[in-house]
Amino acid sequence: MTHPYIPNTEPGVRAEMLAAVGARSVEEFYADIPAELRLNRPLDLPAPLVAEQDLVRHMEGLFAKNVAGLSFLGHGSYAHYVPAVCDEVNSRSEFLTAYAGEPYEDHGRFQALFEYVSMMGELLEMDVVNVPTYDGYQASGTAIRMACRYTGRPKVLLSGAIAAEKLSKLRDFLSHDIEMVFAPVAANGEIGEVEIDDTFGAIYLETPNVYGVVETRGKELADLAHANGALLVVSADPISLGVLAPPAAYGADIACGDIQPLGMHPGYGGGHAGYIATQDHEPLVAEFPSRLFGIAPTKVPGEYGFGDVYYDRTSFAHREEGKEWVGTAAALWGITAGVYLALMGPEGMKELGETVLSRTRYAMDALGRHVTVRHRDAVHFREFAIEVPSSGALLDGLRDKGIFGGVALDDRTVLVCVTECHSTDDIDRLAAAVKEVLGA
Amino acid sequence: MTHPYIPNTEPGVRAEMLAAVGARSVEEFYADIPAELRLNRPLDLPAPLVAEQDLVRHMEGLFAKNVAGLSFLGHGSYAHYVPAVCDEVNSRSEFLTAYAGEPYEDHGRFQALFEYVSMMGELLEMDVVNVPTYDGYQASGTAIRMACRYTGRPKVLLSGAIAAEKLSKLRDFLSHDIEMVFAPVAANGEIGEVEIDDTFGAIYLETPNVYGVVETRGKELADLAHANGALLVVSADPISLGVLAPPAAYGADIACGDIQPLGMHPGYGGGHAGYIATQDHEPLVAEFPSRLFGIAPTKVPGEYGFGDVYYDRTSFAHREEGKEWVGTAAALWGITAGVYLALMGPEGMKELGETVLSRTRYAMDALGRHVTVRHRDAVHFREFAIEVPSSGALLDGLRDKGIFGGVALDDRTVLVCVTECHSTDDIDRLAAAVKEVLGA
Amino acid sequence: WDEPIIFELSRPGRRGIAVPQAEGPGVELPASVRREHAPKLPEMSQLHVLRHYLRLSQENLGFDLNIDVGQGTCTMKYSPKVNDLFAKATNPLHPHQHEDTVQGVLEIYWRMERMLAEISGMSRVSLQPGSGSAAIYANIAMIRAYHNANGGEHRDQVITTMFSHPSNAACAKTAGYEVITLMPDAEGLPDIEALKAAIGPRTAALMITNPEDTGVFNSRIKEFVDLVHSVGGLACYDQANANGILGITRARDVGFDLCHFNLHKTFSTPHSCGGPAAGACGVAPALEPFLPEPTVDRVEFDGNERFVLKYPEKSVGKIRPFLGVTPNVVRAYAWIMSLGAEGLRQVAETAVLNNNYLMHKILQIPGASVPWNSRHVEQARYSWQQLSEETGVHSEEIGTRAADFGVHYWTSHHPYLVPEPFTLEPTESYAKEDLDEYAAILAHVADEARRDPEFVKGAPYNQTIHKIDMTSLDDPKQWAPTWRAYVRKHLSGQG
Amino acid sequence: WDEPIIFELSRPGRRGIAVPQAEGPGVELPASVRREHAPKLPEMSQLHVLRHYLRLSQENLGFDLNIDVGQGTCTMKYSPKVNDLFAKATNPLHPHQHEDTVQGVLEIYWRMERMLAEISGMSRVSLQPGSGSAAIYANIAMIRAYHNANGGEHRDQVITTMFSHPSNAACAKTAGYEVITLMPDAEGLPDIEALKAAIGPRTAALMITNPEDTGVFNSRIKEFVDLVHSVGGLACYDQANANGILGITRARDVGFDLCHFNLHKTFSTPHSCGGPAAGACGVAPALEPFLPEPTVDRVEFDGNERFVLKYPEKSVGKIRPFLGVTPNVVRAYAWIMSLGAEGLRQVAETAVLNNNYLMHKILQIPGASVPWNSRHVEQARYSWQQLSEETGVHSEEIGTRAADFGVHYWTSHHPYLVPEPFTLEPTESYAKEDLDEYAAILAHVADEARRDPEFVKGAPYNQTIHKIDMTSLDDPKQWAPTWRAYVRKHLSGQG
Repeated sequence: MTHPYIPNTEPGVRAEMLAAVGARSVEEFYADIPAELRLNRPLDLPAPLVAEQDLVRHMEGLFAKNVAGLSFLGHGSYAHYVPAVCDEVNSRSEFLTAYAGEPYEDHGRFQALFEYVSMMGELLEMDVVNVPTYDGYQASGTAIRMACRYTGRPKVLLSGAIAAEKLSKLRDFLSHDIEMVFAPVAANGEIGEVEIDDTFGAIYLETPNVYGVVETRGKELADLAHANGALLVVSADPISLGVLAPPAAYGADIACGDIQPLGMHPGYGGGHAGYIATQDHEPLVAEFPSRLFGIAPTKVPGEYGFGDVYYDRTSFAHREEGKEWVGTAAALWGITAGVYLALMGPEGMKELGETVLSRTRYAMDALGRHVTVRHRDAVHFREFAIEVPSSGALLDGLRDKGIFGGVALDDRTVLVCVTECHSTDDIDRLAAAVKEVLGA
Repeated sequence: MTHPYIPNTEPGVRAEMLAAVGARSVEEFYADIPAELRLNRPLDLPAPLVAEQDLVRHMEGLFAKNVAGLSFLGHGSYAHYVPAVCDEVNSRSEFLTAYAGEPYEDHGRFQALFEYVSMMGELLEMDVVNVPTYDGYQASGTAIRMACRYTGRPKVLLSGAIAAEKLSKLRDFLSHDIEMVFAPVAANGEIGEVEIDDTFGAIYLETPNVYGVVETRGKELADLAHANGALLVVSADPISLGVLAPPAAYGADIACGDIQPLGMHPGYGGGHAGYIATQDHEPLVAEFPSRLFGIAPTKVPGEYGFGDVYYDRTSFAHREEGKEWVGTAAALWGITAGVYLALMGPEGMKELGETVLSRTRYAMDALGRHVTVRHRDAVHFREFAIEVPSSGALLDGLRDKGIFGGVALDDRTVLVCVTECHSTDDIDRLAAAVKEVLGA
Repeated sequence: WDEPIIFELSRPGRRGIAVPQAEGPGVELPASVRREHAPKLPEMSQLHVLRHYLRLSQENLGFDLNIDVGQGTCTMKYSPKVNDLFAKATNPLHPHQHEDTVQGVLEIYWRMERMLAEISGMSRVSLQPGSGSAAIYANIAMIRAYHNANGGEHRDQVITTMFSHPSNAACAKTAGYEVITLMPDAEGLPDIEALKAAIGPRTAALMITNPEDTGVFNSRIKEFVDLVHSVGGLACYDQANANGILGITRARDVGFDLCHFNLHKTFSTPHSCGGPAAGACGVAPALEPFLPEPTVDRVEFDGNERFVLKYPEKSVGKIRPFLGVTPNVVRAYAWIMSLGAEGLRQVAETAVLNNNYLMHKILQIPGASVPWNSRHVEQARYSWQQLSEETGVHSEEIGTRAADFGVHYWTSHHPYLVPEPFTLEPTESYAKEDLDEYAAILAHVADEARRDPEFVKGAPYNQTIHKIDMTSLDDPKQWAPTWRAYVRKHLSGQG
Repeated sequence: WDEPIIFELSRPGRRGIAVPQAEGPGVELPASVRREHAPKLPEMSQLHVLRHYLRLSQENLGFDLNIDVGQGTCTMKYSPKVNDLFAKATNPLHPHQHEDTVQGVLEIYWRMERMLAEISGMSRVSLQPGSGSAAIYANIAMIRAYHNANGGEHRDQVITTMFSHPSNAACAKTAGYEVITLMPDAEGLPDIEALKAAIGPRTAALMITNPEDTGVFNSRIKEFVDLVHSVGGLACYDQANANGILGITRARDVGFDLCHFNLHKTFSTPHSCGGPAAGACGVAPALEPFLPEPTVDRVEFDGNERFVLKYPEKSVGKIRPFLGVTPNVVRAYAWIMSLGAEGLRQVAETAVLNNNYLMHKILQIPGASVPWNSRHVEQARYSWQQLSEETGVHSEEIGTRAADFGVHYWTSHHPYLVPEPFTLEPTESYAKEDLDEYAAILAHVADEARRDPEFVKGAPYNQTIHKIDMTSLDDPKQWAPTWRAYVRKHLSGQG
């Protein structure tokens, strides 16, 4: 049978094509591959499931081994509500299966991405936003590199309140040529004492930070950085920016972060995309490795076209002479985040922020009756840490009740995440279960 | 807040529009509705779930009250495998939300439906196929009416092997002016002795019939009908026609049935659409109430356009002077069935038929070890009946094991349905469970 | 795209999908039932099937893509995407599943019935019919059953009006009734004098729409109902045009005995290129025994609620398989739940505001008019009579030319009592900007018609295809309702 | 469609979706973190957001819609729709879920690793990288870690080739390496003499693609690998162009120490307008300790298998969050499972047949040529040099004009070593008819270029927009990378 995915395996057409080319067999086209490099046996792979239905059954069998629960998991991946229209748009064949057409036949992709960066620009109050990079980890790494390149100083002071996994990435990505210095975490959960001098290229801050604490000293740190000729790089969660001040408002030079909360499902870690933003300052713009899309006139007055801004920066144009590298990153999630922001509008983002703030506080109060909530007086957005006798025992006990209670930061600390998807009933259920597990 | 579905509730735009029209309030537009007809209170409806996420949660709560199982249910709705491409195409906004545009801006809909009827024509070996009517029930009722109108004889002989629910529809739809006479069911499960005279307008046969039995005497009945100046109307399941002869091959004048098996999910009864087909015989074509789409030239040579064939037949054109009525029926399922047939092709339909025949026989053998299988020597396609001490007790017992074992035709008869979606393992599981329940 | 007919894309040996192997024993079919010739279906790879249909989809103008106010009487409104997810959740449910395993979907049916009962004022509602027309037929079946059960077998006439949907007349005829159609009076409303003349002992029912497809609310509707009641007939309300009066006035409060809604119009389920749709029949208590079977009832059971299927004793029987078009019932339920009482009233008021605003703009176009100059609720039937007389361009041609600008309209059902008609229904889904754009396009085309009538008559210009020669479609020798017929009649000589 | 920028569709007060209410206590934010000015996001109803993006989608030419052989080096192939359903099934899974609750997805990772190990001959495979370029970076990170662990800290040079993807050079540079690029020799293959000159004690690794983006298989590849090994360097295989050699030859069998695949190329996951994609890094045993963390391992446990996360001790750390782009790993797994060993070989052979057939057709077009006249495997880089010299029309302009016929190509990465280049890669997904049509379109445009070069230079003619003036995009005073920048620089004077 001709495989449904490979039309030209049908013997008739195969013979016709070989004849047209004047070849006797496909083997002729492989003549450049020396015999000693050939695999002279079939690959040892499982028997194929050619019938779509058999494949579906196999995959459903695998998926049946996953288990769902009432989840309070966050720590880098967030189950915010995804509007149906977001999935509708990113499932469209036209977007899902396109790649790198020119600005004519792919006008829609260019416009949708231009609109995404433009909406992010409004949210961030910054004029330059990249076509998404892979994820927030990469965005932070690149933003720090940009700051170091811009200042010519390979040294950065980082907040100590960063997720361990992200730190693992940053160390790999930066440490071979950038010195990383860490600030302590203060008792209130915010960044602690910070000292820099004129060898530092950047201060790097996250807000909300790994403990869900909203950093309040952004302005002070911006001033400190600028006083020393360094830049302030802030990783801010865009979902919080309907209520929280954007980094630009307190003087950050580069904003970065992950847009997964803006309309992407967790997807076991598949929903990430990174943003990087600056003001429209040419020397800083020159340090972006990602593509930037800009609006441009066409030969018909009033018509909008789009194209690459300052393409010369990129490795596509100049290989190792470009800034870092650019490849296939996460454009579809950029388009999706644009849909999300357009649906929400300013009011939606504000209300969402208020709801998350409120439910987070509700959860801190509810759990605070049974366990110690850390940094209780700080402003928390979405996450907070609780102290327990044993993280593993608590989480195992909750899982037995169908609750994924949080992420263990260490043996005695659990990070709990609350979004607009958690009703107060859900939170009460968690609190009751925590009480029960700890009381037993 | 402005409701996301109603943009012009925003007060500013509302005022602007009222001003443009010169009205003081919307109330003015309702001046024709007398006060005594007014509902002077808000409707008493549940509090709305305006936030999409709240609605999703509410609906998920309701759906969680449904229960799934290994299902051998058929009897008018069939869980054949639905290729992913079928759902992809019928989920496209362009098709899902279109209605009744003209053949220019809706060229795609016209062509897709023309292709559907054309593929059905090949499957049925008939030249005229309708744009789908509601369902197989309606198709049968209308096909019988067409035959009676064509012959001028309001009397039909029907096979006795028809599903009770379908019969309920046919009685309502026909009996006020068409005499319905029933043929007995023979011991082998096929239609029994048939006698008609020249007062009959039609013989109506189903294959496979309600017992899953394939009728083998089609040619004989066609000859009998024609000898008496009547038509043979055959309701045939199109999914069987890769292996079974189409009604036209044995002389049927009108074929009809339900296309739900061709790519539509059961959807709790939501996947139905009816087909009616004849040869290209003008007086019979004149009796179709449904729309017929035909191919037509445009002013550019070689270009295909589409339009309504013989529109004058319809109630759209002539109200009660048209044939029965035509309304919004099930066009999207016609398009979907077209996708299905194009994916399957002749070989796919043949293999599918062979697989269903084979697995049905396997199931009859497997269950036949524990219960009596009725009409065991007849050719069965997809369904067969078993005799049990108590239908209800068996089905309840199976349901406790997570198996939906079949449909009770009466207190001692259960109809079991097997499609290509049931592996032999599934069938073995059913047989073992039947043995266990009956043995207990 | 210049997309060929699918058969032209076929090449023997290709496959779009593979099928599981037989696994069980081989079955030898007797010759009498064995298919002899393989059906000449297309043979294509999966990508090529998909690409073909995606291209066809792009050659289609769905509601989601355009300003679809020209599909008057059809209540084209936004069908929320989230509701499609709920519809899909019904996919695996089999209609013969035991009640215990489908309590969720039965609860939706029950709740939906209660909500529509409140909206209509009726006591019970059947959600079984597959469309508005099927609901009309179901209502007529109930009317017949009611009269038969109450000694009214002799009642053999159904009265309807010219601006009610043709299915009111056609379904009544199919059910065996003589149909009497009331023509509009000088005001454009059904002639009440004609009704007085028509009613009598043979009257089974009045089937009437209000507002009719003209969009004018008949303020004497209660008189119509009372007159029919006075001779023992039933009054049946076609509520296809209910979108402008939700929460404002109710069928039962006017005295109607039966009514129907189109869930795909007023309650937002998608039109799906012409179905699947869904209809709902509401009835007053006297008609309850005749409802289609089964109904979904709620019972208390050990203090718990449970939803069960019941078979009314005098039921007219089945109208369609199983309970109804469940995916659409689910969508419509979700839609009402997302709006509530206040939301539905906003729907009605905004639809009416949008219509009156659009009417104001359309009537500023020279050559356009609206007959009888009445007040309009949610839609309006207009006329290009003046423009047509001036230019010779017909309404249909203007609509086709409008398609070049990404919108269109339809002329409504024959016969054209309103000369050179077009019917616009701008539902609550549209923004003011949409209405402004739509009116501007029609104004532009009307202007073109004045400046260059032949140009407009030659339209379309930027559609997939050009003007179609429809003559062959009514000629039995030439018509080709399938590709095989086309090949036989038009291509075989060439081959 | 003439679709405005989304901000132009905004009207204050409108909303696309509603958000749940706070429910909990109100939270007063300190002034230092409170947002002062609401972001100027668009305000639109849900239908209008949807319509906008649907129209934009129709203004985009996805693989599913066109004959996408012009996107050479990118291996545009059919991404089966059924696999999208599997991808969606991962939506609700949270990456921090306990292992016990995600055994299904972990099993897919493990099985997928085993299959890619068999396909490449490597011992282990990491599926963490988010793309091919990220996989290249991950490989370089492992190379660095390997050398550091083995006393090779002084190795600071990476050698690559001109026709390898730019990311090989760029990632090596980012990782701190000096980059040496081998230029093609007279045959168009990387110059082995240049390699001999380049290698030495400073050599960390060779990063090489084969076949390179020209589609020519380097038959001396083993010599390259051996040479690098001879100086203690590692050999790293960029297998972005693996589609034509699946099951024919394997990375490890040639001696490579590392390799990577692009799941969105060879293994069919959709390209998504430029990601999310997915990359896979395969390594020989010596590199295993350095794999990105965590790996997915299989353990036997009470006779049952169980899949667990392990953290290699010398791991380079994280390359991207969590385990990888799971939806795409799942899609690629399903794709391989639908084909098996025989199917993968058919993929390779058919891709190569398609390419050679298309090359045969393209080379019949006067003015088109393929440099070095070598044998080609799965793709070919062509040149319009002759046509361009005759007509003055550049390759890019021919590609843009081809877009008017619903197809296009790209010219590949700078710099254009092959003059007036275009790169065609007709994967196994295409039918002969597609290739015939594609070649016919290019032949037509080439003919147009001869007859009327200015016409071709003026293209496009039937796209959404007309020829763009790109000059402003490189001018800091004029460029507008966001709407707010555009408004500030270009519109504020007008307002």
